[in-house]
Amino acid sequence: MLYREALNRALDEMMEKDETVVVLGEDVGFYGGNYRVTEGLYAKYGEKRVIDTPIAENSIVGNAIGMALGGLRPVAEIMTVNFILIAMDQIVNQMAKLRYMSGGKIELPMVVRTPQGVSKQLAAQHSQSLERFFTSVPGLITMVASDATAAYYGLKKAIELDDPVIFLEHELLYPMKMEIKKRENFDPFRADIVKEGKDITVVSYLKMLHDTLKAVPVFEKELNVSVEVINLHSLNPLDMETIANSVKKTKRFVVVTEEPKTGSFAAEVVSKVSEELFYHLDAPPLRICGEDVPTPYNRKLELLSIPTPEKIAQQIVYWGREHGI
Amino acid sequence: MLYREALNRALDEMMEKDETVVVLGEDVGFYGGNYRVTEGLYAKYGEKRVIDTPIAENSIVGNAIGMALGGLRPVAEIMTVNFILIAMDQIVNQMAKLRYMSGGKIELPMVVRTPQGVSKQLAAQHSQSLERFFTSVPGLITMVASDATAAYYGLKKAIELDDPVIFLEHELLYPMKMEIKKRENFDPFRADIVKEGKDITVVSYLKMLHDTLKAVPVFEKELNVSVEVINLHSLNPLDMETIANSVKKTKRFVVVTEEPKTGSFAAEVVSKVSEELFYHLDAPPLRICGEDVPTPYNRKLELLSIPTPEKIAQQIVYWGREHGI
Amino acid sequence: MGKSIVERAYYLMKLGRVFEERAKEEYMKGNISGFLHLAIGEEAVHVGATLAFGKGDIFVHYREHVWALARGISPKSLMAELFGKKTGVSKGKGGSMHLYEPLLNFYGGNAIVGAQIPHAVGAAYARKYLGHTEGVLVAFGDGATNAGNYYESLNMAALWELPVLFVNENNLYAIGTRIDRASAVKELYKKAKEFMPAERVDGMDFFQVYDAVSRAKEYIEREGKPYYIEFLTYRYEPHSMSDPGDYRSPRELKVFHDKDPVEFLKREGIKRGLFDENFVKEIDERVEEEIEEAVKFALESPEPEDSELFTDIFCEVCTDVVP
Amino acid sequence: MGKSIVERAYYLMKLGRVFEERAKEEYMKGNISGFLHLAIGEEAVHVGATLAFGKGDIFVHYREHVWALARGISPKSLMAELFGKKTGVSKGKGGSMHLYEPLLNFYGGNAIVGAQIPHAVGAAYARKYLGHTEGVLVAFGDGATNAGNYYESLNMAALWELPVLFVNENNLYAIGTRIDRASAVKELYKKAKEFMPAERVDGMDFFQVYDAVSRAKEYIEREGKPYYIEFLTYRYEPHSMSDPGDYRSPRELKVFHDKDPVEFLKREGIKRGLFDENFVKEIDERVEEEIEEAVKFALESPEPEDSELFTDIFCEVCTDVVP
Ligand SMILES: Cc1ncc(C[n+]2csc(CCOP(=O)(O)OP(=O)(O)O)c2C)c(N)n1
Ligand SMILES: Cc1ncc(C[n+]2csc(CCOP(=O)(O)OP(=O)(O)O)c2C)c(N)n1
Ligand SMILES: [Mg+2]
Ligand SMILES: [Mg+2]
Repeated sequence: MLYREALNRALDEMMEKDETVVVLGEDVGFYGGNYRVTEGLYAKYGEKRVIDTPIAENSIVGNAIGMALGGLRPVAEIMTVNFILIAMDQIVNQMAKLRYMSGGKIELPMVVRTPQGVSKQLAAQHSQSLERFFTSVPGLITMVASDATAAYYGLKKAIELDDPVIFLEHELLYPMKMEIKKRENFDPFRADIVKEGKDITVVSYLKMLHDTLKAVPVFEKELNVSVEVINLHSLNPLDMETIANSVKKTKRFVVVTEEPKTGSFAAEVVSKVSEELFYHLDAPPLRICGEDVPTPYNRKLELLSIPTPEKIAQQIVYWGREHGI
Repeated sequence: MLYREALNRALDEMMEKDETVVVLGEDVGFYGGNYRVTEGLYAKYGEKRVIDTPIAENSIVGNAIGMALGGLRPVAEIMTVNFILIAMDQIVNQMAKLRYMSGGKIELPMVVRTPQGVSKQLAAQHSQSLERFFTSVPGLITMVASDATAAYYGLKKAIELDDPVIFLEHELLYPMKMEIKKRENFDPFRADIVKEGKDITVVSYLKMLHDTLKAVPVFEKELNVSVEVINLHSLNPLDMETIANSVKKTKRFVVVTEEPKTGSFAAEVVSKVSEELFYHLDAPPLRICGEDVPTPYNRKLELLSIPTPEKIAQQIVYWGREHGI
Repeated sequence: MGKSIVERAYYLMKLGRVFEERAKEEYMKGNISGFLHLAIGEEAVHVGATLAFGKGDIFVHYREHVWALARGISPKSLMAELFGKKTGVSKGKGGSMHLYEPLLNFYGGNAIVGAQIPHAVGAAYARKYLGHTEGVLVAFGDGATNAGNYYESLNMAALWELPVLFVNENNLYAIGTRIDRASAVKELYKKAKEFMPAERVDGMDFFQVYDAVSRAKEYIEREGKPYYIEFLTYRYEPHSMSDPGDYRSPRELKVFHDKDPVEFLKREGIKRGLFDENFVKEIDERVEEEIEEAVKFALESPEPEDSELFTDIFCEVCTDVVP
Repeated sequence: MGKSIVERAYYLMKLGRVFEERAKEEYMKGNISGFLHLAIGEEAVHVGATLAFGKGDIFVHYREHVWALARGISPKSLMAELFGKKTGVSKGKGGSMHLYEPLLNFYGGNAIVGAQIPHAVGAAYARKYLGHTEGVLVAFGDGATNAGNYYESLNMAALWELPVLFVNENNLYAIGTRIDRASAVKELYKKAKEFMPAERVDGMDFFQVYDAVSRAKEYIEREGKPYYIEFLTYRYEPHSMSDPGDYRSPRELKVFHDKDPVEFLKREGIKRGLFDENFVKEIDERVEEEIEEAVKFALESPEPEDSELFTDIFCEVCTDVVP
């Protein structure tokens, strides 16, 4: 099965089970979704539950808020994260704050799904990772789906929650073949240790998790170390317990994300680790992130702008050597 | 003179000198500006140069981009930072990226000015600090004006630059009495050491700088230390040199900002310090920030949600004791 | 229109008027803070529309006290909210601009111009989908009609055939900017009329407001389609307590003061024999008492506990996991 | 309309057509990547409007190759841009959706639907303020007419009396969604007509496009006010290279293919005696050669240096201070 099919299955099962679950977004219905995540749902559930919208992202999120107020559990698709910038008022000022401002009277069971990341030569306005814009907003839950298992169970969980969730996918994962592993007790708020190790803790998610895993054997060998890799399903709340336990063991911390480094979500993780685990660290924490540039169209430059398995390995080796690992 | 008058003087002098400088925004003209920053300019320069706009923030920034393309140096006022969330597409996807995407052919000499911060009981949708949304965007310069001197020289510099600048002010500073100190060579990209000291480095800006300075004597006495206080005029680019020199001396680092802690701009500063100055630090870095909550209306809760001079002192003392300072 | 409706309208309009006059005083005394947007002068729209609209969802913006009172939120819990007290309708966390009462289908205030409009469209979608028959009312100012979210919502409500009543409160100003300096089209209802039936109505006259909204409600619920009314109205007070309000001429103020909606309803009610001087006196006294009690209640109510800072961010499940 | 204009139009439309067909081939070969939005079928609008509009600023969206060629960007630097080469019009950093040439007053592509519209309004403001007499043209799709920034701009252009020509390229689809499933008002020009004169014109017929834009240009520059034209047109290709395009019926495709704007202009040009078969043959050959050369140029051009990753972010002053 493909990653995108895992998402599709999650939507399908939730819609099957609960008729208050509806999907809305640009081209999600008749067309089947720009990345085909909603394929088949329109035929199965009809246009009242799989709603094609005009190009109006702020209103799409605003509509979803209204739908949630009116008794539904909407799942809004923003075609790509790049367009969510138009919807920031509804996300930050409305969706995240209504429960609080109402003293708890308002509940918003809703999900905004969107894919992000650098795909292939889509240029600066279509190649962004924006998790930092959501993880820094009190009142929002930000989940990520790094593989088919997290996609399937995570999205179902997001729809079941009574709080607003930003659910981030990655454009390059959609066509990847993966299996949904059976995990009925999947808890998105617990990070997974996908590989155990004792010398370095590496945290990642989405496409960078895959690239990190490709890099692992290379730098494990070069540095003669064993690395522990942690896969996040939720960025906020963040499972610091799992991270802390690992760092206490390994004494060294690396976080790999695709976003530009300055002001990144990675900065938050590094800050938490530095504040809370200072005395456990044997080396400075390391962020491996995208460069602080708009994403260029040219393929060579594009690849220079983000981490790749080779660069991840290189940077960890360089850092390891510098700090006597 | 008042802080807001320093901003007004900067605008006035730039408009006087260069007729391509224009001001636009909601109520900036005939009404004189919601916080009276543009007072008097409409009468002096007329409605073609002090342009009242409809309530349409995304388009206001979009217009300013077009004006810059068309040969002007626009200064757009967004009434408060809370409304800038509506303009995020024009800021992040357009203003920050056009130069790059055009291979350098497009130049955008423009400024977006806006006040931010928690004022007094304006509630969650009107009490935000959003520097993290700008400082994390490659292609944007983010300046802050923490006093009348930085307001006056900084705004003039921002208008003179050929790059797009986000210029952040603070709502509570507007009515404060301050002097413009004579500093013809004011360089916003160099931080100021406003107080020298040898035991702790504290970085801050905007209103929190003032609150930090109020807290300094208290915790200096309690901990029996001398503290070095650094005032930032630019958040991105960030003057790491001044910070690093100070931390190398003091070995201890604190940053004080009003934004919610998780995902804050403060996280970026702490990350940089942890990465680059790891071996110099004698204690974990400390972020003193707002709580991770939407800002409540009730005054008591509101004050609990952000740092105050008392809390700054308390937290530093607590941290200092914990880490044997 | 029944006699009892007009009586109720007079009571509510008077209640709104006195509530806000008192809120203003309490603001000066420092018992209320933040932004306080008074709707004095606009009561006929807020009360008339609410009464005519029945029970369907209502979405409004920050100038919302009279809407809230008309919908049934008590003066006590409203005043307590303005005082930031625990007993306030939003537990003191929202303040004047953020009043909500889902039990009364009141989805109240929004401090971002126009942001409530897509909420109303979404709610109408949900209600229709779930088989409810009531429409949804959304109110917004003249200033909001220049904003993108407004326009997007007109289109969506029309496209999806949703029973939304768009209530445009045209009080001629958006803070200090008059409509002719913000909107290229001065007759605002014309900016909606390609999407739905749209008309302009005198918003100072309760009877006209009530009639127009009754007809519109009937239309949206029968046709399952949106409708648009632009009400010409006026706010006597400045935009908020921090606005000097000096951009309007004494002459303009006088023209609208002569049409004072509360005085107008009183005069007309008596003239048409719908109620008499005694009734008015009784109501006026009752209202004074109620407001007095509301202030007393607000004053005596406790502040929220410190721990409230961290509640109401997430539901229980998520509160457990968020540190 | 002069003979030379029609000759030039035929050349440019053919150039655009062949350029894009070739770009499609090069995409399949892997020489071009990312999003490639072809305007095949829409050439009469892009070329007709550009030629009629003269020298004023042009703002368009991501479906922009033919606009760029018509405005004078060379096929070489355009093809090189699609190949991501250093010699490309944006140094290989922008790609198909981001072509700019300020020297030609071409402020080209935008990959965010509608985002270029406020830019055009701002540019018109600046030009008028600085005393220029030329208007500004902004083009956008049918899909963009449902977005807030579009509406805000109509209002601002009308309010501030700016010489902006709004060119709505209604090709009936926004990716896979047909206009009647996205816009409650199907005759799109009606959504603009409260703000400015607005009309609908056949966008497959070069002569009509040229006439309409000539008149509109004359109007906006004389009156200093905006004007709106909705062109009915059609894209023969799917939305972009990744779109299967299977949502349109063969019958619909046939109707529009029968109106092919390049073929139409060829036929009509000959029929009206504006040029002859020989001219057509000559042009067709010249175009083939030019495109061949453009591809060769693009292929042989160097990639940008690695260091280009970090240039063009800030001007010199700021580059110095940014680490
Ligand atoms: C998006 C946004 N921009 C700006 C503001 C600041 N602001 C608050 S009220 C207001 C004027 C609104 O006028 P109108 O819609 O006519 O409503 P009225 O206040 O007259 O009831 C403005 C500009 C805001 N709250 N939200
Ligand atoms: C704000 C935004 N939302 C969504 C998209 C994705 N998208 C790209 S093109 C397009 C359709 C635009 O249709 P239209 O305006 O009719 O232009 P056309 O492609 O037909 O020329 C969409 C939805 C986008 N680029 N920007
Ligand atoms: Mg108004
Ligand atoms: Mg289209």
